[in-house]
Amino acid sequence: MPGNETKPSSETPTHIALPAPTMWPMVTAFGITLLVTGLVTNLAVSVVGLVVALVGAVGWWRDVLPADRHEHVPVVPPSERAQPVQVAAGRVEHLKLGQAGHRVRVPAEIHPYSSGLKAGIAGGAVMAVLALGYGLIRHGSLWYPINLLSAAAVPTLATATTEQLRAFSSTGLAVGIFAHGVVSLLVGFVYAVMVPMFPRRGWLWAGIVLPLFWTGLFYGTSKFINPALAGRVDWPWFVVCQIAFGMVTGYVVARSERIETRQTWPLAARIGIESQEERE
Amino acid sequence: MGAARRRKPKILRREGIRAARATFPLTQNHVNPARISKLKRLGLVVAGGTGSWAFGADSAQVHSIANIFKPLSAPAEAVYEISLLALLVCAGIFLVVGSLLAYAVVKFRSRPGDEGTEPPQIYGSNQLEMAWTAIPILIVFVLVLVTARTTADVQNHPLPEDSLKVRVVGHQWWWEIHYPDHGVITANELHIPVSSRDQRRPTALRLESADVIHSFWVPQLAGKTDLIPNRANDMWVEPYQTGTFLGNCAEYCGTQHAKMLLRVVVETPEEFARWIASQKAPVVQDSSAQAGRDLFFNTSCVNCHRISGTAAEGVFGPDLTRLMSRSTLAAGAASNTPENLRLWVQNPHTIKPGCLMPDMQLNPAEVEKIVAYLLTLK
Amino acid sequence: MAAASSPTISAAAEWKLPSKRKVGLICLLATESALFTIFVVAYLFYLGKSLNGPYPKDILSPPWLASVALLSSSVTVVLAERAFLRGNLGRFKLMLFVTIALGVFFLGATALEWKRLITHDQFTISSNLAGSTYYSLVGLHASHVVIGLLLLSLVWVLSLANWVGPEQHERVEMLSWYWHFVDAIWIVVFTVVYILGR
Amino acid sequence: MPASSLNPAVPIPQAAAAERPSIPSILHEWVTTTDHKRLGLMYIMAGLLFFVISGCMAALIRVQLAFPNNDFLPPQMFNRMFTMHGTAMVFLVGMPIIAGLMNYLVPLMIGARDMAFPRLNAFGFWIFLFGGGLLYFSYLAAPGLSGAGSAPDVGWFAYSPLTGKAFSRGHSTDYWILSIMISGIGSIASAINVIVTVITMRCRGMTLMKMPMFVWIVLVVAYLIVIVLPPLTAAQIMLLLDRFLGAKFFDTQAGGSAVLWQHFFWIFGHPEVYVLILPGFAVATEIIPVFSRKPIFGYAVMVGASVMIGFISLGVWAHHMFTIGMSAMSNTFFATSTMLVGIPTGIKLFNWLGTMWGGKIRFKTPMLFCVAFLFQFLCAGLTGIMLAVAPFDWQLSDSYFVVAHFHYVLIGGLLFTIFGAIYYWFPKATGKLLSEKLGKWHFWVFLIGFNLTFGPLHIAGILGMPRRIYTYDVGRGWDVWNLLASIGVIFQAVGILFFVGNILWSLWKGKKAGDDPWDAWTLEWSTTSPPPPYNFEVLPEVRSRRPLWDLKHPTDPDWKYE
Ligand code: HEA
Ligand code: HEA
Ligand code: HEC
Ligand code: CUA
Ligand SMILES: [Cu+2]
Repeated sequence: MPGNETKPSSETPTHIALPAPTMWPMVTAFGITLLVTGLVTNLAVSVVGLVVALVGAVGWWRDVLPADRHEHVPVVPPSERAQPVQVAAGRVEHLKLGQAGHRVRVPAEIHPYSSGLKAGIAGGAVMAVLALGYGLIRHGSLWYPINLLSAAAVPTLATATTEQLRAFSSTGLAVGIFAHGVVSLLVGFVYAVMVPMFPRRGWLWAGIVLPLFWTGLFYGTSKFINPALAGRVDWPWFVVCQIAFGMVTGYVVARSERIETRQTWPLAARIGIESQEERE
Repeated sequence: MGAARRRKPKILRREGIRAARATFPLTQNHVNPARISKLKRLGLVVAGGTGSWAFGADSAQVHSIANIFKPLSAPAEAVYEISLLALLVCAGIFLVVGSLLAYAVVKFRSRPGDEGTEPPQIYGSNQLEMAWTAIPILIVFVLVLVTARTTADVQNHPLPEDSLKVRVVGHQWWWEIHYPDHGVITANELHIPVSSRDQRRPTALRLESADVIHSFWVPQLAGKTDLIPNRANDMWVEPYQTGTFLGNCAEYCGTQHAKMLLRVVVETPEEFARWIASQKAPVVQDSSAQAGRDLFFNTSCVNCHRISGTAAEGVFGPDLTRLMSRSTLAAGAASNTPENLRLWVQNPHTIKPGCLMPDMQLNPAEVEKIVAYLLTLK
Repeated sequence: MAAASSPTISAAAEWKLPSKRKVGLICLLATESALFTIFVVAYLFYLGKSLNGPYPKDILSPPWLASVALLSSSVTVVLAERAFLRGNLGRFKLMLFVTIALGVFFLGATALEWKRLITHDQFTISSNLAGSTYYSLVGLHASHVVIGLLLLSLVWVLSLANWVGPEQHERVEMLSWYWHFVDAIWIVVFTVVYILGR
Repeated sequence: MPASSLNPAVPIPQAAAAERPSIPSILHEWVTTTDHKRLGLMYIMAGLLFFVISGCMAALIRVQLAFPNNDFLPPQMFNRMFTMHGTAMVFLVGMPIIAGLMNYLVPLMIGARDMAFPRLNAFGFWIFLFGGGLLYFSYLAAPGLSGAGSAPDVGWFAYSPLTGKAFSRGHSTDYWILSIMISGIGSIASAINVIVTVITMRCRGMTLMKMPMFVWIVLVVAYLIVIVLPPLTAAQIMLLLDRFLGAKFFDTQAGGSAVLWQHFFWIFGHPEVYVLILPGFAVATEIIPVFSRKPIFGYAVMVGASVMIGFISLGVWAHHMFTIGMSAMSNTFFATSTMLVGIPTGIKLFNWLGTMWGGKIRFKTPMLFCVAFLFQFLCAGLTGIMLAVAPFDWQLSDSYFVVAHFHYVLIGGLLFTIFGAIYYWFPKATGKLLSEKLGKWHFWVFLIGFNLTFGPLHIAGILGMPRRIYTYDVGRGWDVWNLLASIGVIFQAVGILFFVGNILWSLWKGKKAGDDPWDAWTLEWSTTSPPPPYNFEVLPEVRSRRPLWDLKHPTDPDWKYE
């Protein structure tokens, strides 16, 4: 398509109507300023201000009543007009499927977001079961791990004794379910979007590397995030739970059917991709 | 005495953390020994790392560097922990995002020969955008949990019934301090007892204001809380080291906001009891200063100042009953020496320009007399 | 000129955008609503917090008649606008006049109420928190009534001189929107001041 | 009137070369103009003027604080200094420069001839200017014409009851109220104008999702102004009633609440800071793609994030009030909502990163400022998150850490992008390029100065230094940091001198810009530099977000992919 097509000059008007210059808005503004200045100086100033503002307002009205006043500005001669936009001489590079970096920048296929949520639920459930099992076996209490998790947000639990942690706490349960649920869902979601970005061995990333990574992060900060947990945590168990979570979540995500992203659809509504020529 | 908590000597950083994790006393996190050299770690201590680094302080020691990362009191410590977390998280984000930015800037700069070609036009990637929405949400979620805990922990902290109660009233530009249970009124210098491992001795502060908004801030003891007219606020401190802690009014309150300083003297329980007793003891009339005394009571000083047991009942200015027991004058504007006192009575505005005590226009002889009298207010 | 673009979309395609005046007025009303919200919040916040009398419950009584007058003026302004649209200028002038009269009646009632409160009940803006919030909120509303009345009268006078033609329809419509807004605000103010506030 | 002198956007003597109209006639033309381009330039010039004035005040503040126990400024004068500095920087520098950019660019970018209400636009400018004048007039006349005169000294957020008659006698506080109130009217007027212009005057084909990002963000800004300025005005009216008619709104003796003012002020004040930063984002979102040679990454998400910021920021105001003793619940609520703002903001930051990623970045001066902006804003946002953690804020609030935080956003964020914007659009407005060499000097010297000033102040805050103190004692560990900060100001001032010098020099001898010096893609680059009064002879028509890209690359047009 010829990009630099110019409208025929006959279409260009010789004059263009623009709002006429006027001083009344300025006069009105000045009047209002004087009006309020009078409050802090002398009432006479206010009186003058009122008069000026009224004069300005009337003038302004007369500018717009019955219809806005216009001024016809002549159009500059063609020589002084903008140059037509030129077609660029250079070339535009394209990303090809399979090219380095392509996958991250323009994924061809992704897992549906819903699979992430499902995976989060599944992984979260497995992790919860493991953690509860740990609580039962080691402490003879289902509530212990829940309370320990909630101690991140509940001050009474954070300073509770181990005995108290074993007992049922309704706040503990509510906060625990909420926190565990939110985090599991979010992580599941992140998995769904990120796993396809890893070149290969998704399971390794999802099941081992990432869980170990965040366990490391938590290890470094647990004292501040959740001192109660930090003081009692059984790290091997903790790691096992995380890996179980990662494996399950990763698996559920990977199992889901991939969908083609809109990025690869040439005329799709939102996102374009350069590899279309190649596909065509 | 044994009550003044002696800090363990410095432990190396990593050991410190490990030791902390092993022995972290959950029920009394105010005696957490893991606090060693956090500061060094953060590389913040460049200006004067002296002051409170001396362990085994005594009440005379002045903790003049009010570093919030060196808390010496329970609420400040709770705040410190979450602060450190926030700092670490933010530093982490900064490192990651900052390096990505730096990488992009270096890697993708245009090079000679690039003219004329345009890079591949990428319009976005839902996936990446989702990832960098979800991950920050996760981080924020964690911060929110911890914030909820610490906020509730500090604000709704149950204090023992018998903890010391103090009422602090902010004035333009000084602090009025009441010990309602002891009937003591003083100003600008708050005396409180120190807590120890086996005995909590927190102090509950009730904060009010007589005029505009002020804020009570002694960084090493607790975060700040405002003193608001027509509204009472509560806060508490529980220091575990003795010494004098410096603080400031932290809400702009007019001309001399800068010189509305605050000193908190943390003492052993014995010292504190002695101090309270001395404040309560009846005022001794020192006859040597009779002339000054008469002058004081015949000048309008009495309209603004109170001296307990006398006709001076003014409440507009600080209580002067035990003026000489304080180490500074006019909320830390000057140290409390006879010369400064003389200067002050002569014309307060040379020391604290704009303060609300008027220049009384006294002649030097009168000043001399009044100061002689004031010097007897021990 | 060149920017005249890439391939034309289709010369026939409709390209219609909303009217400037309407969007502008909606923005203005949004701003005004925000302004009123704050005064209403202050009113509610200070309900029952006055340290001394006179208290609203002893001295305020709902101005039913004035409220009915103001609300019915919303109807008359619609009638006026319809008449204008149909070109029935006589009726337009009449209904406009009725609207103005109703507005003036409302203002008069407010003025009398204020007079009674000030002279009889010693209830002024500085007597207590109730006074401050009451006069500021009702006064803010009244000032909007005044502005509305000024504009309505302007149109009325111009129409008497037959200077208002059909091309002004949108302006007239905007004015009636504004007047409706003033009425709607009154419903809020009335509820807050005379119903919740007592 | 000869055509050549009608040509707008000529704040330059040279432009009038042809006929040399007399000075009064030029003046008359500028004063009576309703042209959005001239008004935009006048806004920006007025803003820069106020910037230099209040920047010099900041320099005086820093001189006073360079050493402990310094007595360069007496306390009251110092207090007036920071009040006027803060107030002017926010209301008379930030706001008008933003209004100027919006005015100048919006019609050009959406292919329109003017703003929707040109006269209202002029009114907005003049009332802002007079309002600003009124604020400074207080130096001469505050206690009433007969008195000695002095400016307000209540801080830029003017907490009651310090502003009540009992504690602030004379009229200085009234000057603060009145001048801010009337310039606020101007801001509302120009915001309404922007909204109406964007909604009703887009050129053919420009649907909302095809507008340049700048226009989108500016739309959010205008909406925020319309919603949040009235609360300030309302609170100021109440304060005026208190001060003049003895009303009791903020009179704590009569049962009034000191906290209510804080709520009202920050309901305005917090969104206000986003009003200030969002145009910075808008500028960055135009400049970064052009100099990376790629379209903006994730347009739709960027739009969504801007709108989210506009919404969330309405619900976070009480993070300025963590120390007033709210309940733990409220504190947690506001901490949470505040941190949530970080998320859409993060999205923006990452999308800029995504835009640069894989591009071919050209480091011209506008881009340099934007890159520095990215780093500094990252820093500033993260210190914001620290402040949002309520307990941390109990320590940091009202300390120099806060001062450092907000200068990092306001200077590192807003001012840097404003500089970027000026370097980027100056050629459009004047037809002359700014000198790259002087521009780089300006950039580097200012960058060093800025970080030298405000980096150390974080540490002063951590060491317990409260803000708004006119002096401090030795031995508190603050001396070094303050001295460094004060030294930094020298660099900043030199940087600004380079900037001013650059403008003057380039107006006089700058290279000709041509229509499209940056090889950019939005409509303003398709007309002449400076544009004619009517912007476009024929109103353009677009099919994509980058109409000029489509023209330049007919084989790879955007509209195929969007
Ligand atoms: C342009 C102005 C601007 C901007 C944009 C901001 C942005 C932010 N501000 Fe700031 N602020 C001010 C100007 C501004 N501020 C001013 C002027 C004051 C002082 C007023 C006064 O008292 O005088 C102030 C004060 C202030 C306070 C009160 C301090 C006090 O006085 O006690 C707080 C507290 O929460 C705060 C928080 C924030 C936060 C959370 C953001 C956020 O919007 C920042 C968001 C950005 C990021 C977080 C970085 C990028 C994001 C990522 C890289 C994603 C990953 C991040 C996470 C997961 C967290 N600000
Ligand atoms: C857009 C907003 C903005 C900007 C750009 C700035 C810019 C600067 N600010 Fe400001 N500042 C605020 C907004 C801003 N500030 C606000 C809102 C407050 C809070 C007020 C309050 O507490 O109420 C504040 C408060 C504030 C304080 C705290 C005062 C206190 O609490 O006691 C300080 C102290 O260092 C400071 C310093 C500076 C400095 C050094 C600059 C520099 O960047 C300025 C650089 C500019 C120049 C130096 C001028 C140009 C130079 C020349 C023309 C050359 C000639 C000049 C010389 C030779 C000196 N500012
Ligand atoms: C109008 C009231 C007023 C009068 C009269 C007055 N003072 Fe004061 N005085 C004050 C105030 C207010 C302060 C606190 C100033 C500050 O710290 O900002 C003060 C502080 C002081 C202090 C320092 C107290 C401290 O705790 O540090 C002394 C000593 C003092 N006054 C002595 C006097 C003497 C002696 C007289 C009479 C000659 C006098 N005052 C008269 C109001 C007054
Ligand atoms: Cu008291 Cu500041
Ligand atoms: Cu804020």
